[in-house]
Amino acid sequence: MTMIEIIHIVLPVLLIASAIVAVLFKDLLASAISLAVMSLLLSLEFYILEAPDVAIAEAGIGACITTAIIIVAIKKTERMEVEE
Amino acid sequence: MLAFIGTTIFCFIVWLTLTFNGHMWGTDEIIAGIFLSVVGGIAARKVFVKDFKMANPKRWLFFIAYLGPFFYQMAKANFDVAYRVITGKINPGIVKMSPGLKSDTALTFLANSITLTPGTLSVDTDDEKNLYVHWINVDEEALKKMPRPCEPVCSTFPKWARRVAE
Amino acid sequence: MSEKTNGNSEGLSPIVKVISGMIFPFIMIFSFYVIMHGHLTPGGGFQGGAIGASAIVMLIVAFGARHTEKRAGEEKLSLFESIGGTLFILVAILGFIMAATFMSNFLVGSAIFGEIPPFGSNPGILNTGGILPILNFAVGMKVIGGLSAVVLAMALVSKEDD
Amino acid sequence: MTYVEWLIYIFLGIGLFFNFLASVGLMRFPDVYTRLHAGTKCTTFGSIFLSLAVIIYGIWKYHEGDTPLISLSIHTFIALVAIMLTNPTGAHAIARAAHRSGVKPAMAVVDDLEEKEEENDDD
Amino acid sequence: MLETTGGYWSPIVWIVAFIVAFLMAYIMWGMGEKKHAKGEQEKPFLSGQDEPSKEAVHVRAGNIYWGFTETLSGYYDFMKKIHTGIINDYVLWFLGMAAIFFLAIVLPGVIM
Amino acid sequence: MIYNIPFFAVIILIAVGMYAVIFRRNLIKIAIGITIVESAVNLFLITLGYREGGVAPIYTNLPANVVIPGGMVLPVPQALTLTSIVIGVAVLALMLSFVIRIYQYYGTLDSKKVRRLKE
Amino acid sequence: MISFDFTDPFILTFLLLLVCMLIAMIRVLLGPTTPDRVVGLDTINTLVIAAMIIYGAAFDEVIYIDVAIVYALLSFITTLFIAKYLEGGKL
Amino acid sequence: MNVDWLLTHSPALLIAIPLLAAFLTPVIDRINKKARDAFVIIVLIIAEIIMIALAWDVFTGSAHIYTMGASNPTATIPSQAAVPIRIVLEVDGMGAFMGLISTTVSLAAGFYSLAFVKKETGQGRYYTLLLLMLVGMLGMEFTGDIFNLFVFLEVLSMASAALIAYRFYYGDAVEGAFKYCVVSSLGALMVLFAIGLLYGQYDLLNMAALAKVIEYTTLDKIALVLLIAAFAMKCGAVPMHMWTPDSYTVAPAPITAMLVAASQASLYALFRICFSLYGLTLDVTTVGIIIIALGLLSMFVGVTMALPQKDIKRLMSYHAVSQTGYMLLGVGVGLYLLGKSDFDTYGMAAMEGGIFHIINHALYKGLLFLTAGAIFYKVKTRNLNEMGGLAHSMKFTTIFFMIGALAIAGIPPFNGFASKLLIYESAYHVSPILSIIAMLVSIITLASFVKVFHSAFMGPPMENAEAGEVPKSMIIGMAILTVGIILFGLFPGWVVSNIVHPAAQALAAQAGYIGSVAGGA
Repeated sequence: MTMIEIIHIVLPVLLIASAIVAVLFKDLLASAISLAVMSLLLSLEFYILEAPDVAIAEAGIGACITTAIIIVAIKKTERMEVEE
Repeated sequence: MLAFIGTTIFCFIVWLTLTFNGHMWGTDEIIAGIFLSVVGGIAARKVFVKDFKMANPKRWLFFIAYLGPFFYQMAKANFDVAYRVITGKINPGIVKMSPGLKSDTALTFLANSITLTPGTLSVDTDDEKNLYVHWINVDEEALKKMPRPCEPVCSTFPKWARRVAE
Repeated sequence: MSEKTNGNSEGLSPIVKVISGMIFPFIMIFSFYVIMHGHLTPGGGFQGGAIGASAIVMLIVAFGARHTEKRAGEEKLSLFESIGGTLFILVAILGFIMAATFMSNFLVGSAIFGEIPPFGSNPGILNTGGILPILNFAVGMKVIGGLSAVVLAMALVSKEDD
Repeated sequence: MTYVEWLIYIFLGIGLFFNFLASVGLMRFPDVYTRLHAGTKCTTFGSIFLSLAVIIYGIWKYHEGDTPLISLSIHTFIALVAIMLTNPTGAHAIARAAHRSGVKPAMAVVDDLEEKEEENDDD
Repeated sequence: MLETTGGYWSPIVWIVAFIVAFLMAYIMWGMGEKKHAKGEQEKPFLSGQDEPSKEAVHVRAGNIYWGFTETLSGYYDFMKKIHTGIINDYVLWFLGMAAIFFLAIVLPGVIM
Repeated sequence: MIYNIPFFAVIILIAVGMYAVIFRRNLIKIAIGITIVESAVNLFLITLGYREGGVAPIYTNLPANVVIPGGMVLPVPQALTLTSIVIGVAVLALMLSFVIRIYQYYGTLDSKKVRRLKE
Repeated sequence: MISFDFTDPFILTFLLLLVCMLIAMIRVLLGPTTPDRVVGLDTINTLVIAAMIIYGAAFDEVIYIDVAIVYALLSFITTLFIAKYLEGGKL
Repeated sequence: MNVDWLLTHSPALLIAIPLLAAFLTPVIDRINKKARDAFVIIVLIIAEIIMIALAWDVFTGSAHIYTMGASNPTATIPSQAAVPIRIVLEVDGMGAFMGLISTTVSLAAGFYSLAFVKKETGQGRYYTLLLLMLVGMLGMEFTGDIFNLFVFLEVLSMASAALIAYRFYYGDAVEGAFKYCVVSSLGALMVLFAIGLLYGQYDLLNMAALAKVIEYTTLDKIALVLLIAAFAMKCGAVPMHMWTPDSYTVAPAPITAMLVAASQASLYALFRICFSLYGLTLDVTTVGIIIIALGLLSMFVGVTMALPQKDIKRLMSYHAVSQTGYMLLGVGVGLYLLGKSDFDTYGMAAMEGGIFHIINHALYKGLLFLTAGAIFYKVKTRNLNEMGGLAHSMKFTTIFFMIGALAIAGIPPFNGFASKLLIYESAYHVSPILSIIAMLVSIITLASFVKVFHSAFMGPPMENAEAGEVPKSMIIGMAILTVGIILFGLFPGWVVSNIVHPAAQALAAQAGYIGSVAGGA
């Protein structure tokens, strides 16, 4: 098993972990941060899968616009997920 | 207008840096660069240029000269943090300082330098251009005086900041 | 953890404002670089447009939405977007007026973007690609306008109860 | 040219060490502000060294005749400048926001900012 | 003229038939009593009560087919339970149907 | 085998996103779930195009006389993914602006309470 | 003979940076307050930028560095948005 | 610039002109509002004219192929292009048929909108999105490329969602739009996933090229499941129909009429996937039974849920679900029999019935939604309990409503009867129960429209209603659809043999589809 293969294993694991965390958080802001981490790692995954085009797009969208609009939406509504 | 020209020139320099690939630039790159720099200049002139102090080349020379002590301080800072990470010895606090700078640019310069150097992190500013600094290892001496001394936190940075950006 | 109300001024601290102003033209030029070199390096109209829109989004957060709106209102950005879209379709339609089909690359061999590059590894010649750079440019305009207008519009919606 | 390689290895090692230190510091420190110390300074410093390694590598390759690789150095340098501009600013923004949202520095011996904020509240 | 599997359908013929029927009805109507005595039929006699106003007599939409829905109340209660109006349920239905299609289409091939 | 790991990641990510859409009642969480599903589909498309040892499909990048073991990575799925990312961000923006409006009228983000339209 | 293979140290660095990311991610998960998580996000950002630069160098791909520049410029904006949210006040 | 040239380029023009107009509308909107209205109407009329010319050419001649960016617009794939990833537009009988529906409904909705949204703000955006909806529908119907199908599906969904929420000051409008948006984006993601599965196996995206090599492996079956589920949901088949009444109810009336056509574009995609992409390779019996079952469920549940509704548009929305069931039933019977010897005798008739019902439904359901909008325009409520006596003041609307209601109930001289007759007769051969349920549904449909007619138009006049008829442009919009209904009702034989039969033929003959795109299968 070469080092590249280890990378190909570790990165998806991190990706899944951040996605699960993003879903499970009750605090939507923390959820948005987790989503930003996920998109960051996804971009890195695209990057090592030889798709720099898509990595740039995911960087521009995931790192900035997605998080920005989610946070704007949270700011205009409410931060905590309330379930009775 | 002057702001526009300054921004355009900055944009053009960035463009040339980005497109350099070991050969001389082709005419097409230059033409596209000029065109897009003009567009960038129009878009950014109001936010990029606040005053024309930075047009003075002397300031740029000072800036380059500043990099030396800055890197020295930065290396020191990192070994300091390394020491604290490993030993866990901290004595933090937020202190107020009055570096006596006048412009926002100089303050920014100082604040970013402070953040990157020994044991300090700029937290806030106020209208009188005072800096609030989070200090990871507060000096007992400094606590006694009320207008806190600048020296232990930011050594000679305010001087440099004044030279470079004010 | 209580939200304090003393941060009611628009935008962020002066330090952030200065740095934002400093890197704004930088991001813009980088976005133009990504757009114009879309046919040579990774990137293209959409990626560059997203970066450029991010620059405007940065201004929104650093200087405040209302302050940004005075400079570049939502109307202006939407107009920008429309012009980009129109340019795209016009170039595509010119395809079957100048040449055979819709979206055909009628600029190949001409003076504008018409150079035919050598095969193999080359550093990238900007003056190639036919209508692709123009289409990239149009898409870039559209995306810059569209995405920043979206964020600006969302930022300007006021929460009714405050 | 082996000493160039050794230089690159050393730079990579230093960069890695500091980046690793940043992660450890993130775990060990007690509150946001001290974590920011680790998370900002060390990663910036580490990234500088990693980038320097790549820049040296690019220049070396350029010197050896692989001409386009000079832009590897240039682009890395641009990325480095971007990191150096944005990282401390981001740290400052977070620190300020944290303080304003009510996170108190742990084990603080002095907090001038809080006094100022209390004054503001009295107004 | 529309040919179907079992025959044909021609709206023209149907319309002609309709017009003929209408004409016949019109003729019959014309053959009836031409005039009626005014004043005799204006007030219906409702056991001495006043005639209710038209607004009161008009059956509102909610009341039409009350009997029908009442008869099928079991079915309608079930339907109301299904139509929750919650977005999560909509997606759940979608996935559930996808699962059923999966069972119907993919599984036989896998088992064989 | 190693290069099939992204496919498993795709399946798990879709499951996670679907979980968020089905069982989370907060509307913003639903939007986040859809974003996760979309990311998973993007990853799926990119993984389809990946060839072991390939290089990025960029014209100027192709060496003239060097044989690359994997050849170029397939460019078409990357183009598809780009389109899908564009669409994804548009959908997310649209959805979140609806969420803001819904909050203004209903005062809640709970999907169980946002059901004026039912039956 | 074959000179020392340069690919390997770069890839090794990349791998170790991933480990650092893993540690930083634990802070994102645990972080008692939101600023803590943001610090974690910021650290991961910088690490990812470094990783991208290293990977670009490992495969001699100039074009990959562009992605790193994009991140270096744009990750900052996310931080600013979260900071703005925490500070309160109008957007 | 002669007619041939125009006809050759018309598939691309039909997408390009509304798209260009959509981008130009905000620009013209800043200059002059009246000019914008005129511009939109002219574009819609041009699209309609080109569409009729193209459809005529397709029905009388052969399918049109348009390859974008090629040196020759009609270049077919294997001969001229090495890699079949070009953007190919392919207009066969079915596509032209659906295109006719889309353009006609859009034209009516465009006229209707002139008066309907006059008082709203942001009209420039409204017309932009309306044109984008048209682009999305036409794109879905013309594209020969499975990925572009997804792209246009998303364009259509997003434009529709934004338009449903157009009157955002009603809270429930935004709610409906949100539900629509979530459901349709998930469906579209499943479509994309299926496209990925297909592409991963065959490295192809062109539908004809895919159809040639498809083998119906397990992965293909999974892709089929995802595609059927997603498109069945998008066309509103029970039990995935819940979003339909929610979003149809709250959308502005012309948009609801457009949404009907949009659902049918999804229905078209479903049929296209089943017939042209998978064709005879797929297990026609199983899939046919699934589609027939969906159709029956949709018919029955839709109509029974419609009966007790008090909201006029919600009632009509449930009818839309129920009518979609007829189309699914008709085409499902055709699919069930595809490849069997019975197909020629009555499978084809069933498909003709189902396809004929698509256009009929678009016309009369569009008309009914427009009349509901007219009522809302005057009365400002959708609640049937608060209406009454509108026939006194709204003569035209009443007549239009009566025609629409009689047509949807399948009362003889109108077009609904003709298509239902075809479905009844051919479904009877498969199982008599199908026909019986279909007739029962038809009766309940009539009953529920009697209810609407009684409570909205009959009875004493309302006190709080504004007196008088709706503005002229709204009447024009409704009249366009009414004329269509009456013509289709009077000449069903001509319509079936000249329009519907080529469409059904194009759908059923997979080899012809492959041949037209790939140049000889």
